[in-house]
Amino acid sequence: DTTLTVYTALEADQLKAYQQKFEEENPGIKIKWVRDSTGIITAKLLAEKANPQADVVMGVAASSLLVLEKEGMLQAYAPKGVDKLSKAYVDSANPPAWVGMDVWGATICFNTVEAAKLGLKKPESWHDLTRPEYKGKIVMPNPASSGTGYFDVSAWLKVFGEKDGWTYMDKLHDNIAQYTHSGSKPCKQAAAGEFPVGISFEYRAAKLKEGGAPIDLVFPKEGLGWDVEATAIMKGTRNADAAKKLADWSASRSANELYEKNFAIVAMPGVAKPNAHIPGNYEQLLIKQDLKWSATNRDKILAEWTKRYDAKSEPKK
Amino acid sequence: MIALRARARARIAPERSQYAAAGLLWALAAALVVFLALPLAAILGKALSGDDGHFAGLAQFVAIAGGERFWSAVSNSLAVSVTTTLIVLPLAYVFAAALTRTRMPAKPLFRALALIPLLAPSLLPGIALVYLFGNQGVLKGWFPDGSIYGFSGIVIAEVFFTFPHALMILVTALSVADARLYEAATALGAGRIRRFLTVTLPAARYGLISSALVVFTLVIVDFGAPKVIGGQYNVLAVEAYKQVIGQQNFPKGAVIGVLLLLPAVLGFVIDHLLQKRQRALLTARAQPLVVKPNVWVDGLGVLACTLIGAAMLLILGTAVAAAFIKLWPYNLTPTLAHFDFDNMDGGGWAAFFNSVKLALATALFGTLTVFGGAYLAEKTPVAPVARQLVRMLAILPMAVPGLVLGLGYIFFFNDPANPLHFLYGSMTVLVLCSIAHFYTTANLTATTALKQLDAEFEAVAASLKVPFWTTLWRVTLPVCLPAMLDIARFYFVSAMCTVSAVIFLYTPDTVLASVAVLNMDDAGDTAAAAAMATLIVAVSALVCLVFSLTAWWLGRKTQAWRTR
Amino acid sequence: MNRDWQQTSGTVADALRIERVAKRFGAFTALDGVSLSVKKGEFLCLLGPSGCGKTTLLRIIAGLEAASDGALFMTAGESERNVTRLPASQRDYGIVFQSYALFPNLTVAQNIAYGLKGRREDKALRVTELLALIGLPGAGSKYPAQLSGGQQQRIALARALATSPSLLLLDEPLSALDARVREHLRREIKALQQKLGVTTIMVTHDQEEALTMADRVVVMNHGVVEQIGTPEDIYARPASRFVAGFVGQSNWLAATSAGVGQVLLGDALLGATVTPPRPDGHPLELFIRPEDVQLHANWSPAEAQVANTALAHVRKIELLGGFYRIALSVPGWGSQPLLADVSRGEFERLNLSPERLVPVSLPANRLRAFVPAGAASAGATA
Amino acid sequence: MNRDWQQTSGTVADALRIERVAKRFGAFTALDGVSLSVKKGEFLCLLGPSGCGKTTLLRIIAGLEAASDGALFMTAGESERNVTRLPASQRDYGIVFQSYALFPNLTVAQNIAYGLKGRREDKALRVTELLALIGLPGAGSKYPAQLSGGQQQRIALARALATSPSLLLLDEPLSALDARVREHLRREIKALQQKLGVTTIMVTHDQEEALTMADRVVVMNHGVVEQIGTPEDIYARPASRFVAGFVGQSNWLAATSAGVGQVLLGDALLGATVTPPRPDGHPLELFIRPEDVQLHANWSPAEAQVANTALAHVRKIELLGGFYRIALSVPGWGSQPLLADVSRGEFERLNLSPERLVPVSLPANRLRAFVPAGAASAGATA
Ligand SMILES: Nc1ncnc2c1ncn2[C@@H]1O[C@H](COP(=O)(O)OP(=O)(O)OP(=O)(O)O)[C@@H](O)[C@H]1O
Ligand SMILES: Nc1ncnc2c1ncn2[C@@H]1O[C@H](COP(=O)(O)OP(=O)(O)OP(=O)(O)O)[C@@H](O)[C@H]1O
Ligand SMILES: [Mg+2]
Ligand SMILES: [Mg+2]
Repeated sequence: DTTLTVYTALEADQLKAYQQKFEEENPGIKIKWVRDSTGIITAKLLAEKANPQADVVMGVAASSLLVLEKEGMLQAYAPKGVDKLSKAYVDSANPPAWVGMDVWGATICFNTVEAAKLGLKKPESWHDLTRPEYKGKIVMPNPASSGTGYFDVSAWLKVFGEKDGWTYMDKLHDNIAQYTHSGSKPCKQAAAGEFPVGISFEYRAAKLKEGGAPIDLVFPKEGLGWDVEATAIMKGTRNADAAKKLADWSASRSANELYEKNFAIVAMPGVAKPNAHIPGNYEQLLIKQDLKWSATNRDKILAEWTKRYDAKSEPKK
Repeated sequence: MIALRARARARIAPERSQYAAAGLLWALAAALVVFLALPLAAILGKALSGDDGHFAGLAQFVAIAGGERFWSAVSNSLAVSVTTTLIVLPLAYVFAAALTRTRMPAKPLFRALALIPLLAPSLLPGIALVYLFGNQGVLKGWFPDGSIYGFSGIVIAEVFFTFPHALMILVTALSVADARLYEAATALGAGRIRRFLTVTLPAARYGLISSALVVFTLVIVDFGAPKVIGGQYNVLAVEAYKQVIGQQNFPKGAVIGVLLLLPAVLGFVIDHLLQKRQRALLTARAQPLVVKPNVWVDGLGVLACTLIGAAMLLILGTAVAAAFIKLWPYNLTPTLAHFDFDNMDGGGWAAFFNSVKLALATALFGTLTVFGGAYLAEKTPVAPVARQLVRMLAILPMAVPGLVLGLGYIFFFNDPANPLHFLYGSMTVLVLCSIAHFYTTANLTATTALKQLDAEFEAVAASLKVPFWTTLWRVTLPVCLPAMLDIARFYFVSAMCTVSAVIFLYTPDTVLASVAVLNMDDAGDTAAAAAMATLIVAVSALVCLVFSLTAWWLGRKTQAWRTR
Repeated sequence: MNRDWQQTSGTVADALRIERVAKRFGAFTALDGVSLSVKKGEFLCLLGPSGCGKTTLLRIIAGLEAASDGALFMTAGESERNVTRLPASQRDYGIVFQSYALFPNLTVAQNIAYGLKGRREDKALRVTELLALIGLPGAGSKYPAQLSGGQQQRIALARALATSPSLLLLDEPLSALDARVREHLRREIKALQQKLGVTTIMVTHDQEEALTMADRVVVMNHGVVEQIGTPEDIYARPASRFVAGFVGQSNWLAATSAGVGQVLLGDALLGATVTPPRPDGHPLELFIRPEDVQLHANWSPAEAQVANTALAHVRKIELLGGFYRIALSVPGWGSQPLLADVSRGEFERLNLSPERLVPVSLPANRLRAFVPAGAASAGATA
Repeated sequence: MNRDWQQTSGTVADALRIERVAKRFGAFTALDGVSLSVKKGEFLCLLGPSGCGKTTLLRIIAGLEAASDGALFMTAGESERNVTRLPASQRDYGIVFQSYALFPNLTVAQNIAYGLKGRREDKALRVTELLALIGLPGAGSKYPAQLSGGQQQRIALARALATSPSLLLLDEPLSALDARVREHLRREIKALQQKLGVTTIMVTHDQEEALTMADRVVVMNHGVVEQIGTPEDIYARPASRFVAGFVGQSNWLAATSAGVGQVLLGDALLGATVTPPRPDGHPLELFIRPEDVQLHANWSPAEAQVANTALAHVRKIELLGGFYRIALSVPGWGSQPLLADVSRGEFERLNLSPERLVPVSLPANRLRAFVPAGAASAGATA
């Protein structure tokens, strides 16, 4: 038996199904997950550069994988059937360093019950969130640790422009109650009514609404930040064959059918089905985003963000 | 040459049985060096190296000290620690005074209530506070608008977490009282207040200082509570965690670790010096104080203890309740859904069983190591250098916060050049780390028990030509059995609750319940986190019960000689 | 003789009077109706075995413990007042404990000044005075832990004396000290007490201490007073079998009653100074101190005539520092073991050796007979 | 006399020989070249003040501490062997500590059998035998905590004797017990030792204990042996000023040298039995025991002729249990304070009273002169 050490930022409730299906289709290969938030997984991979522990990275933001690629840590490989996937969601190099699985994008979770109590109006745009009535009512993920947080920030910088982006965030920051470690916590907190507004992503939002949480999903009209969850093989893996098998599988149809259960957009066109809580035109709501730009500027942006907002000592009232 | 020969002559040929003892002592000394001293050296080394891993002197310190962010964390940490200390001390003093200086009823019950926090990880009060005072909290009105997140929340959680630690020290301090001093003061015409100021307070002085130091240190290095309830209120311990785990910036984490080591070491040194002086103050001729009943004093004692005990119960009860409520506050139907850990981030049920495994292994091997070490260090004349080394290293963990130890462990064991690198990521290293982390307290218990044995037992055995292990087996172990059970229980509960050291060391295979609490809370699964914390408390409480019963049963079987 | 107990004349007023004081701890009776009075300026010792209630009595006097029954009266100025219910802080006494009980966190000077009231300078003056009195001038700024046991006890004494109390209570003040220091401090305390003339009650279980220090000794046993008297009385004329046995060394010989002033020991009729009124043949125990047993160098006709004389076997000779203890047995007196203490000078004169026969006499004026413990009320059982 | 130290004749072999044993703890010298030998069957006491190194010497003998220098020889059978570096378990001795050190969780029988090897029945037999020997038959199934201190100490003794060691070591075995028990056990241990004939070394700081129990006493001070001798020697013929002062009561009178066998005390020339060879006028200290000071009832012409006699003022009379201690001062001898102990019988005969003048003599054969501590090497300074 081969055991593959796979680093992932996928949510725990997805992992089981993927693992089961893969191991069923590839007997003799076992997966050992190492799961954490996108930022942490990225940092961990970078830290282990000298002595990599992972064989494969799966379900990690493409913007993060691009950072690894720049460090020369990824083993380029074209999985079987990679040509069937949308070009937009696969590394442009040949063979590609990473191959996309699905897309996840920004969503605001808005607790209607609490909003009614507080007399809050449902926001429709990112700019709505800077209104004074939201002061202390918003939670969003910390971009340093959360992939969701990072694509929010990079999207704002892209959509509003560098200067206005930071100005926007300055204003938003005044309304933020907490920056959370993970991307799904803001939505969970919104669902629990702890804070009425949570900036999160669509998969978690839809799940919670399905579970009966009194939230509405808001897709701000300026456009949604997004990222691709992708798979890559680590350079120097001792289980290259098994790793390739996993890369093949992650690009396969059966895998995409599993992704579809959780995401509105998957790498293989035509697999996705409509979701009751996510509008059909979701893909059009996404902004035009250059993942390479996100990756190259990641350090710089995070440093700036941390300097501006993370040092804040008093929680917002 | 002459000096050498003189020293050679000054030796008595060791007995054969003593070679084994010397070997074991050296093995233990080596283990303590490897699992305690070297990791600490590693963290120092890391703090002095640059991002590229080369020696950089104090560059990292300078870099960190330059940031506004760092200084706000420092002042926040100090504010939280000082405030908590100022709140805990009077509360614990009143409680301890009620337990030791009144004749109030139900003392064992109150005592048990007060010790509840020891059974829970420091994350539990944080979670409970969210449910009590958060925006959807039952008592939201007390802290309007989410103000529980941050300073107030951390302080309340830390008060809960540190209360029993302060209490135990103060109870010890207050239970040694010289009745004659009170009588002398009375005979000289001193009233209640003068007696308190001139007799009670001076006698409890060192206890107060000592507990203040302990509370301060515990708070400043704890990151469980601030992580859960701290919101954006950044403190040093969380900062170290973020640097290492969040950004994998080891040198920066190491620097903060080293800085956190300072208050702990300082407190430890002060405490050590004070205890030496205190020993000089306590005469062996003290007459035990017999407290007389007094309706008013006893009534006040009951009132104070009831209030404090109720607060403890409220916090614990909230966490337990949260674990069983479907969707607070919208759907209050009871459910077991939050115990479905396998479908949540954090590690699932495996985490829970890992914790139990860790706790059992720590209790078993920890007790054996600690007791064996204490025995060899106290009762055998061999290997004086090793003995001294063991004694010195044994008090070291007291001054090393778990966070720092954990950091040291990653730096040391994650280094591929280290021949012990294979231990990294294993359960073994978690067990070793837990044993080392709580070594001092356990060792103190063992040493105290051993010191109560007549120092001449070994001499008598030698004169009767009985090897030392026979005496160990027939006399020392049976007599020290209650102390060993105490150590095992302490190790079990501590390993069950610990977060600070192991957070840096666990892997997906070895994820632990306490870490799962943290991760689940991080992911927003607060109810599941409460459920896991509840499980930890339940298991700890159960094990305490089992240990008490075992002690009682063994006591009846093997301690008959204690009764006259 | 300047023996102080000769001061105890009828004209001196009682400083303290204790009337039928009893103390019960639950079902246990620690004191069973104790009455005694202490004269002004007198040094009184409470002597008795461990657990006999000495400390309890002292604590009742101090007001640290409440009497279950009985009353206490103290004389203040001219008038006597009942202090039975007065709290400790309103009685007028100083107390010194075995454990010193100095406040460890206060300096010697602060300790001594603890009970003083008034202006700072007055206190300082008094402290200096007291330190001089106890022979420790200049120790004021030290802490108790820096002093030896004997010095600490002297500080405790100074503290108790600071307020010039009319009564000084001492609870085994010397028993924690080692022999040499104890002996030394014994003299010092006694001298100080005489100098200040303060009425003093001291608890001790050390008979030598009681005999050398006290004007009068109260021997207690099981919560009851067995005898009150001068050291001389207690030693030479014990009132009960218990006192005789508790104080000093003693020989006990089983004998039987044989009329007033006479007892039958073995086959011989002996004269004795005290004989309880019992019918002839009633079992008695003869009491004599080893140093009162007289040995003679030769069996001269003159000695043969001396009453209470017989020939004894020498069984054993032991050197006990200043004197020899000779173990004897007298066939004519039933061969019961008999100890005699002889000084070293006399020992040489007697020229004793083991198993020799030596004439021994029991001076009738030293010989006292007691009724054996068990047979006190029962008839003759022998 | 059946004095046991008379057994120490030349024919008895040495059981233990100690040669120039020294012990240093860092810079501190606890033992400074101690040599002595112990005869087979002898009872030897190490006597000295606290901290003089008694325990250290005993522990070196036991092999519990290593000598820094010197050698130890033990006789096993016929041959003597050097045991200096032998571990404790290979030497042949039993040891009893002040703290008893009984194993609290083992029964009395298990404690005694602890060092025994062999079949269970043999052990049981031996235990029964030993329990009978120490007078505690039937106590075998009790735990130590259920016994009194004295009983526990006897069990410790039985345990030490169980393996029939050739040497018995006792470190202040009685000092934790109270006076009565101590005295009783003293006799018992001595009797047992004589019965078994086991060579015994006992450490004590109690001179009475040493004098009554030992065949020979080793007086130590500051890690050095001051005198080795029979109790009689030590008490009556102390070899040094330290021994004279440490053992028993003593009078010290400042005098000056005045030729062999003579000293000048005040204005009077007195005969003395020992005088250090010093030039006339050299300061000396005269030593005499209070019980050796003789008082006379009348100043008869016969007494006036007796050497070393003068008239003394009686300053104070104290009853010390069995005897009176009289404080005197003799104008003719420089009025230095002089204590005399007189028995109660003699006291009556003398008819003493304070401030009376009474003739006193210092028998020359009891009077010893020592060079004062400071003046030992310096010349005459007076
Ligand atoms: N508070 C108490 N409760 C119950 N019994 C007590 C208490 N105090 C003293 N006793 C008992 O009363 C008896 C007399 O005690 P006390 O202390 O007066 O004895 P003592 O003569 O001073 O003895 P010692 O010489 O040992 O000090 C003892 O049997 C003791 O156990
Ligand atoms: N292990 C040690 N280290 C340093 N000094 C020691 C040690 N053991 C003993 N000493 C010192 O050696 C001296 C002699 O000690 P020892 O115990 O032999 O005295 P002792 O005559 O038995 O006195 P005591 O009557 O108090 O028991 C003391 O001054 C003691 O402090
Ligand atoms: Mg008492
Ligand atoms: Mg000693």
